[in-house]
Amino acid sequence: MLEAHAVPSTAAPLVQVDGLKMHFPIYSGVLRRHTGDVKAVDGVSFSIKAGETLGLVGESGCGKSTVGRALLRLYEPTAGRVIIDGQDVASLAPEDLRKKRPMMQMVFQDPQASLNPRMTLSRIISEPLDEHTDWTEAKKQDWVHELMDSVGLNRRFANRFPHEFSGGQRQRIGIARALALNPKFIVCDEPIAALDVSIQAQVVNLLEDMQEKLGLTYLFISHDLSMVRHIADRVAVMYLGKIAELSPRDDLYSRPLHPYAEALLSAVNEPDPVIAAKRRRIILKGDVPSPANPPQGCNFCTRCPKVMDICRTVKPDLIEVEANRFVACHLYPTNLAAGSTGASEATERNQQGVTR
Amino acid sequence: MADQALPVLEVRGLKTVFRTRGGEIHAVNDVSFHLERGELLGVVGESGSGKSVTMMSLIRLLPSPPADIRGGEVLLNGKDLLKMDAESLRQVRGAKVGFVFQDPMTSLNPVFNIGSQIMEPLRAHMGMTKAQAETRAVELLELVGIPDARKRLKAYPHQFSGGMRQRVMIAIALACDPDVLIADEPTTALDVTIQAQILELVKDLRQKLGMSIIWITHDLGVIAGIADRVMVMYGGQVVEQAPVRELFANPQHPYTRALLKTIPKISGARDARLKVIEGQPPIMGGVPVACPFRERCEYRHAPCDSINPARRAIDGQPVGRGHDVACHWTAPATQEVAHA
Amino acid sequence: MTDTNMAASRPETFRAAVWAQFRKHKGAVFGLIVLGLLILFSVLGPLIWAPEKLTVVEALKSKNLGPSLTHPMGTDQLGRDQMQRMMAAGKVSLAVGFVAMIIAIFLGTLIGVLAGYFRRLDGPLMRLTDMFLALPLIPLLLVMVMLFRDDLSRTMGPEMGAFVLIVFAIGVTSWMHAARIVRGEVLALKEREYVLASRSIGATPKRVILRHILPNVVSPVMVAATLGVAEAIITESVLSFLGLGFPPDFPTWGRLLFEGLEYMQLYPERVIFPGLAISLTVLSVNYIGDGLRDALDPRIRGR
Amino acid sequence: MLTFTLRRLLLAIPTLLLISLVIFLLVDLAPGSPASEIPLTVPPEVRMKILEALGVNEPVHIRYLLWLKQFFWVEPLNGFDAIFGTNYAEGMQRIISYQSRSPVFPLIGERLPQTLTVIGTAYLVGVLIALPIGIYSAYKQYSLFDQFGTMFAMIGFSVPTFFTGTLFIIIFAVWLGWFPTKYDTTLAVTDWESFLKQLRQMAMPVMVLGLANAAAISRYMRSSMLENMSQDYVRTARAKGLDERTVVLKHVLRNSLIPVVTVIALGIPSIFGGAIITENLFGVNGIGSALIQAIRGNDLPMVQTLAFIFAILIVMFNLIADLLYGMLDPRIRYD
Amino acid sequence: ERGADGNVNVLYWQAPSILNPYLSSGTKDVETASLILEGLAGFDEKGVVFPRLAESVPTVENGGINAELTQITWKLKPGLLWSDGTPVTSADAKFTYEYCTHPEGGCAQAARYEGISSIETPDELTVVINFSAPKPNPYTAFVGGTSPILQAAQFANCLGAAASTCTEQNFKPIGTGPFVVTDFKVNDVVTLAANPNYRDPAKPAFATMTVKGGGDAAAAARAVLETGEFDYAWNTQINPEQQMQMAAAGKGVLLNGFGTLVERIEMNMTNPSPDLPEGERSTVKHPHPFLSDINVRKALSMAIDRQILVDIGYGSAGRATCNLVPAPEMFASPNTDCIAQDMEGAKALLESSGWVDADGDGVREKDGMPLKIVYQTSTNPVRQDFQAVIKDWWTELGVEVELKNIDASVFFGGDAGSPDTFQKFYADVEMYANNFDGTDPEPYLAQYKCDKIPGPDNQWQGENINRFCDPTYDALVDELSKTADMAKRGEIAIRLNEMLTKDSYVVVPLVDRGRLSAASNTLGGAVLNTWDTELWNVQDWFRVK
Ligand SMILES: Nc1ncnc2c1ncn2[C@@H]1O[C@H](COP(=O)(O)OP(=O)(O)OP(=O)(O)O)[C@@H](O)[C@H]1O
Ligand SMILES: Nc1ncnc2c1ncn2[C@@H]1O[C@H](COP(=O)(O)OP(=O)(O)OP(=O)(O)O)[C@@H](O)[C@H]1O
Ligand SMILES: [Mg+2]
Ligand SMILES: [Mg+2]
Repeated sequence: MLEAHAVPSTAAPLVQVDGLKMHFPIYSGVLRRHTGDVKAVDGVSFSIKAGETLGLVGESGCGKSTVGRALLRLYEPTAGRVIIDGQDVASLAPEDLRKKRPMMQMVFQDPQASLNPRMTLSRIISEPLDEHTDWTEAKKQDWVHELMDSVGLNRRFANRFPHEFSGGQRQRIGIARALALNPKFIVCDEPIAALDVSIQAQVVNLLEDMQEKLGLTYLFISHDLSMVRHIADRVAVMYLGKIAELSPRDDLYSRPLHPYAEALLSAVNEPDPVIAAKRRRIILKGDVPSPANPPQGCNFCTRCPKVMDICRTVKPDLIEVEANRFVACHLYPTNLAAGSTGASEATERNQQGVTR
Repeated sequence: MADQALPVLEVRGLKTVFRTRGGEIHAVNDVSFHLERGELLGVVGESGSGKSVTMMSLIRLLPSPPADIRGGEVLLNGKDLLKMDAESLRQVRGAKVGFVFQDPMTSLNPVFNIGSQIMEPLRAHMGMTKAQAETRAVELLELVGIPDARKRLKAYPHQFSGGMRQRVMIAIALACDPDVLIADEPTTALDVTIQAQILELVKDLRQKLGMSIIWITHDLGVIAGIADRVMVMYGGQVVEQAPVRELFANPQHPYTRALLKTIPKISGARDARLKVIEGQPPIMGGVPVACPFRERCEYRHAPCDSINPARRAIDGQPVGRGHDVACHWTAPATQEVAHA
Repeated sequence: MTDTNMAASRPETFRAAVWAQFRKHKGAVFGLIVLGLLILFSVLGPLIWAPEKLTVVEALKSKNLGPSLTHPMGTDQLGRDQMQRMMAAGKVSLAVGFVAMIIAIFLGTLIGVLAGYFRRLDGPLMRLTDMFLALPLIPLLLVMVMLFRDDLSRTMGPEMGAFVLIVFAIGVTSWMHAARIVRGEVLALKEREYVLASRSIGATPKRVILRHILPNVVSPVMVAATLGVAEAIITESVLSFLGLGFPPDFPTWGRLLFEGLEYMQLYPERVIFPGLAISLTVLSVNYIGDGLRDALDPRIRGR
Repeated sequence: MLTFTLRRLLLAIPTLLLISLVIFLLVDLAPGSPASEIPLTVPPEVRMKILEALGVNEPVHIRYLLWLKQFFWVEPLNGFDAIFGTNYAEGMQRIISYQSRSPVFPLIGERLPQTLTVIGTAYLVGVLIALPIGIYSAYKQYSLFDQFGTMFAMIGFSVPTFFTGTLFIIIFAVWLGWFPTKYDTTLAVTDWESFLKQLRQMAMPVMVLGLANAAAISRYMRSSMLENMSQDYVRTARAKGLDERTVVLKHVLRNSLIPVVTVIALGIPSIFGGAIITENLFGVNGIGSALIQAIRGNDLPMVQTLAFIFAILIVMFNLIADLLYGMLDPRIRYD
Repeated sequence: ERGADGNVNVLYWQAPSILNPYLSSGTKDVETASLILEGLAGFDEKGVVFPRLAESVPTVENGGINAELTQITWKLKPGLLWSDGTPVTSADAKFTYEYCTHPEGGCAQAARYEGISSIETPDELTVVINFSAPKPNPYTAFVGGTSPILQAAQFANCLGAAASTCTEQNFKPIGTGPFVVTDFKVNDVVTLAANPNYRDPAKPAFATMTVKGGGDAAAAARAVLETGEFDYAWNTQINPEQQMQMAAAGKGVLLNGFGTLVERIEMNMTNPSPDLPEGERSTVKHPHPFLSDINVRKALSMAIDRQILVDIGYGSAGRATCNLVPAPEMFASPNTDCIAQDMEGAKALLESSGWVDADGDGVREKDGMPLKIVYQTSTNPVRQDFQAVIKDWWTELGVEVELKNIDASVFFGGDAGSPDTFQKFYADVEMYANNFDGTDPEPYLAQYKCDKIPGPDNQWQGENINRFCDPTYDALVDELSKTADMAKRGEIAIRLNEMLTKDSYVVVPLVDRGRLSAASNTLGGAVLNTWDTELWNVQDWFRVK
């Protein structure tokens, strides 16, 4: 049986990320000297409590997937700590890491690409079992069937190949695979981006059900802001390798603080012609700069509608400007944040009570 | 030019079938619609409902085999595109009908520079010299908001971001001032902020050029923002068609209604749980003899299993002109779908 | 999310499914039949077709005959029955072709996968590949023959020894092409999400390779294999020609073709039969490869 | 691009040194000695003397180092002298062929022209036949033409050149009398008539090799075309209203040629390497036949030098193929 | 008239690689060089010595050779010119001797100058050769294509180790022959033009000559007989069927002539077993387990039908023989008792000497030693056919045969490191052909002396391939070397020949192989000569109109 993890009510966070950096080196020159880096993730810190869902949003290429992958040490992080359930995953020895893997899993963006086209459903789902258990074939099959039941896949499909399923079903396979080892923490890397609207809801509902049933903790990466609003408790907005704003969901959606978050939210299409006609979008000019060569000051200064001189020279830090709301922007003077720690803790607890 | 009162494009009873090893797939079944001059017609429907196939059938872009257009008429300014010979059709493509495809990453030829790809239709249809075409290409790029256009002509697609490539695609489609622009999910692959740029651009262009546009998407949010009229497709058929506000305010078809409910809102109250449409899309293995949506329909009743419903008007106007729906079930008069 | 209109869980096994798809491929079936016939001809043929052993003098009386009922493929300059020689030759040529191909493909895949998957090995292994490409083939073969022929023929008998040596020599000198193709493919596959997914589960490189990489390089490998059979059969004939091949009384199709060349003008059947046999083998292997590639791909099989 | 090239060239040096060592040892280790050319009538003492005079008896490492020096220093210096009329290389021992007792490099130089014209033309012809076949086969996939194309390619793969060559000789030289069977390497093309003569004597070897080359390349072309034919940009091109010819011969072809061109480039060293059997059969006497003659006669310096030059060419053309890929495909950048 | 007949096209499919016969002894090189370089005398098609540069052939009778047989005096024709117009003198001959006997030169024809103690040149036209011991056959130095006279002026700087640096000289020697080189492409083509200073102003009839190389014997024959592209093709050794077919084309004829080349099977008198430690295989330490029994050797010979071999392999270019020395007539034994095959006799012989098939496996054995033979030869279609046929006969006889063929460059390569050379003889029997240079078999027969057995101590360089060793044979050879009387020499040679063949069967001759060359119908004057180079009379060739 799938087991629910006890969700500790007073919590040291399950996942604690500190100053995570992931730089992909660029080599050039005759001698392949290391001449630069793609700063895909450049100093990101956040934490996720057990049973919580943190939404991670941002434009394509801003480093969301990289964060997710570095968290699970699919990439070797350049710097920073990733403490998951008390152990620093970023520095674990290979064998320990392998042992750690069952508790942290991933659901991938493209359900088609993340399933080996030559493996049957049951082999795909039992792959983690092959790796981490020495169960008999029959026991594995039982477990696979149970997993299939719980993600809503008919048991009779066990011997089919991925291409024989619809997108939503494929994503269910992916989720079943992630659940196979009873993980506590799942990184969902745009699990719905490749799906049809009518299917997206199914998958999101499934993820929510599973979370409820098993007490899972999610990092939910997406660029669909309305879906993130639906599923996440807190949301981090990323821009070019850095977190621009990290706020509780409702606060963010009702009153985004960072100019980028604001623009992002304004760009969302509300499926209602009446509202759509009234709304004014903030249209950002230009393209995202290359992460290999980010602007000198604030990463967003090249496109920011509210840009100031200071933005072009000084990188703003991510600071708590309101209770529980962290923003990296010069618009919000640092002193506002001073001494607000106590208050934030209070609201945080309060909020947990509300959402769960 | 034809009579201003006539629609630019009139499609009647279009049928497209794919012959595959596993049998025939009836991807488009008896689809009829029209496009008024200067209008933007939104087409929505889930993946596989036949949106792309319908539009590509119009100018016979589907590879044949396997595709086979079994019947219907496609009147562009009164001339039937389905009966044209290859050469006249070629002269319509790109000149009278511009096409923008879904995936900007793969729709441009990676080995030719942007300039030559924009200039191609200009030279093929308008007989422009190289210099003329170049001038026009620069204009077009500026029109779609690409700064420093002259320099960018020499750039290759891979040097452009997705949003810029999609603008290039739009520039190509607009090159010969077509009467109709068909955009097949042009923003689906793009980021929200870039998507916003493109949508803004299209609104702009419509104002400037007064173009007739068909805009395919499965994002109802996009439709709500830009369309004049909406056509909902399901299982290779048009299931509902109405002016945009009417559709959102008063959806008639159970599929439309369900679709509107599945989408989480960015504002307003947050639902505890998303509505879903259970079940699978239909397998379009033959000429439909029953309602394609019946398996998933919450209002399913006897006739649904034996009769494929015809489109019927619900606001007294002729079918196709006002609000019509293809369903045996009649929605209660009260507005059920609430919006904030 | 139930699914009522889909058929019940498939009863057929993997093998049955592959076979069912394979059967749909007309070319492949044709190839299989032809190859089957060639194998039957070579393996069972001698059991059915055994013209009586003549003395040299008697045999020489019937030398250089054209095809007839008693000698369906004629006789050679020593009066030996061509059909019998073709059968014996077929056994050797087919075995050489397939075994050498398997060795080459094995080496090529191994090196390609290692180079593609492990970054650190890439440079050295690719240089090794370059080196093998650049080595002069004939001296290499001469050296191999010199070093190993005697030991092999002592331990395995002259014929088996020669067989092992030749097959090995051909295999070792023709894996480079496959290695390059496989490496390229692996480099692309490595970035696929399902490989990442497997790594996120904690799978060891060995498992990832066996489970996810190898099955997906099947199709390019199949193409290389097809060409490999043809190449091996022909290389063998060149080796025999250089005196590095089998003992001279050990016919192979390549050798028969080469020997027949002298008589081409007088007795064209002397080259037509072996030539035809080689071409048919290559053609049928090619089609079988096509069919197998389709059949092994579940996406195509499902259609 | 430049740094990429430089980097690869730098990397090539150790590779080539290693290859040179392996080739040298391999050739040296191979059984057989230059004495096999000496008839049995020559008594053993004389044989030993001859071999001694050839320097065969020096220890192998000494010969290797000497050969390296000769290859990389003496011979280039000689080339320099030949061009600028200087005499820096005077008195230095060059790489001497055992068979002809003369420096190896001029011998190779003497053979290059016919190899390049005949094998080069054959390669060109092969490519020129293969491309249209490949293109049309792919355009009409599964058509009769395509099936025949496959058959043609398979037969091209499976029939050795010693067979096609002899067949052609019998048909075109013996029966029809159109072409000479022996290539005249002394023929100088000066006027129309000698040009025709050159064409006639090239016809058969070019056909034999051209067919063999065409078989392989047409397969590559076909599969590359097929792959690109279903790409989205092809649909875009059609939607623009371009005619079918432009769509296929411009858009699809240009993309499909990228991998094929690199395959073709990788095959170019084989032009310099010659074609052993064909050259021998038609008396073209280019590099290929030089190699086989040298192997037969155990002319070690010749074999070693030829094999090494060939290795250099392979490494070079590997690089060229990579660069070409980058030049043809704007998506690839080397920096 | 010189140069009247235009160009003549000659095909040497094994192409010449150098035109100095002192640096290469390959037939192709020696023969092409003979177009340019000449000796004092040559051999005609009957093996008779005739003068070239010399005025006449010196003999004991005419006083040219002294009675002790230690000195021969040659007189040059007066007024001879090199092709560059300078006079030919006796100094050139002396220089040539010095050139070839230089210790560092590695001269390929050193054997031709063996036994010479000094050469004197009393005047410009006289060459006196002194031998250190009586020389019954003094026609070695400067006689025949293998030892022509070089121009001292041209080769002055090419002595010893410098020989290899003289590329220009080696490729374009100045000579007295009918032609001069205009261009030489190594291993490919030699173009020549008539020598303007040739001693006979009317010769050669051809103004130019092309000697082309490349391909194989069949292609060469085809180019002369079927397509008519060439006038003459050297060594067109093709199978009898092809001979007939090509000759039928009617464009030319095959010329053949018999010399001393004999295809033979050599029996290994020592044990080649791979079970012996390296260094002891095929050495005199271990006698052969069954081939040392003469009855076995004899039976093996009796089981062979030599005429059939001729028919399948050589046709008109071969004849069955029982002799190692088949010619010249004077030295040839009349023995023909091996010609008729006698299978039954062979079987009976084995039966009677105890070799019986006791266990019924078809292989005879004695004392547990089965008759299992490894039979090796070089790779060549005719030899492979021979192997197949002989294997059949021997199998019928009750002998198991394993065939092995080895690339010629390895087999004849003499590489001490290779196990596959014919000298190492790591097989029970082997087949190849050999002959001797010129007309005198003495050195040839001397090869079978005990001290010429190859082995690890002489780097396997001996010539006594079958390790035959018989003191009476050695003594007889020594006697031959001292005998000057021609009739007596013939007798001894025949005796020696028989000791090796019909008395002991250590050498089993099979076929006396002729030379086979092809000449076009339009080429006149070509006469095949097996004692000297084939191009010996090229100055007399002409175009048939
Ligand atoms: N292996 C890699 N080597 C070099 N650069 C990389 C690598 N992986 C990612 N990057 C770069 O890092 C940046 C962030 O990539 P990432 O995939 O994390 O973005 P993302 O936010 O997930 O985008 P998307 O929404 O498209 O998935 C991009 O610029 C990308 O090009
Ligand atoms: N080449 C083809 N061969 C066979 N069937 C096809 C082919 N192309 C499309 N179809 C079928 O036609 C139907 C309609 O496809 P179409 O591409 O029009 O859907 P769509 O509404 O555009 O979906 P999406 O939103 O995913 O683009 C689908 O069921 C599809 O399977
Ligand atoms: Mg991502
Ligand atoms: Mg579509």
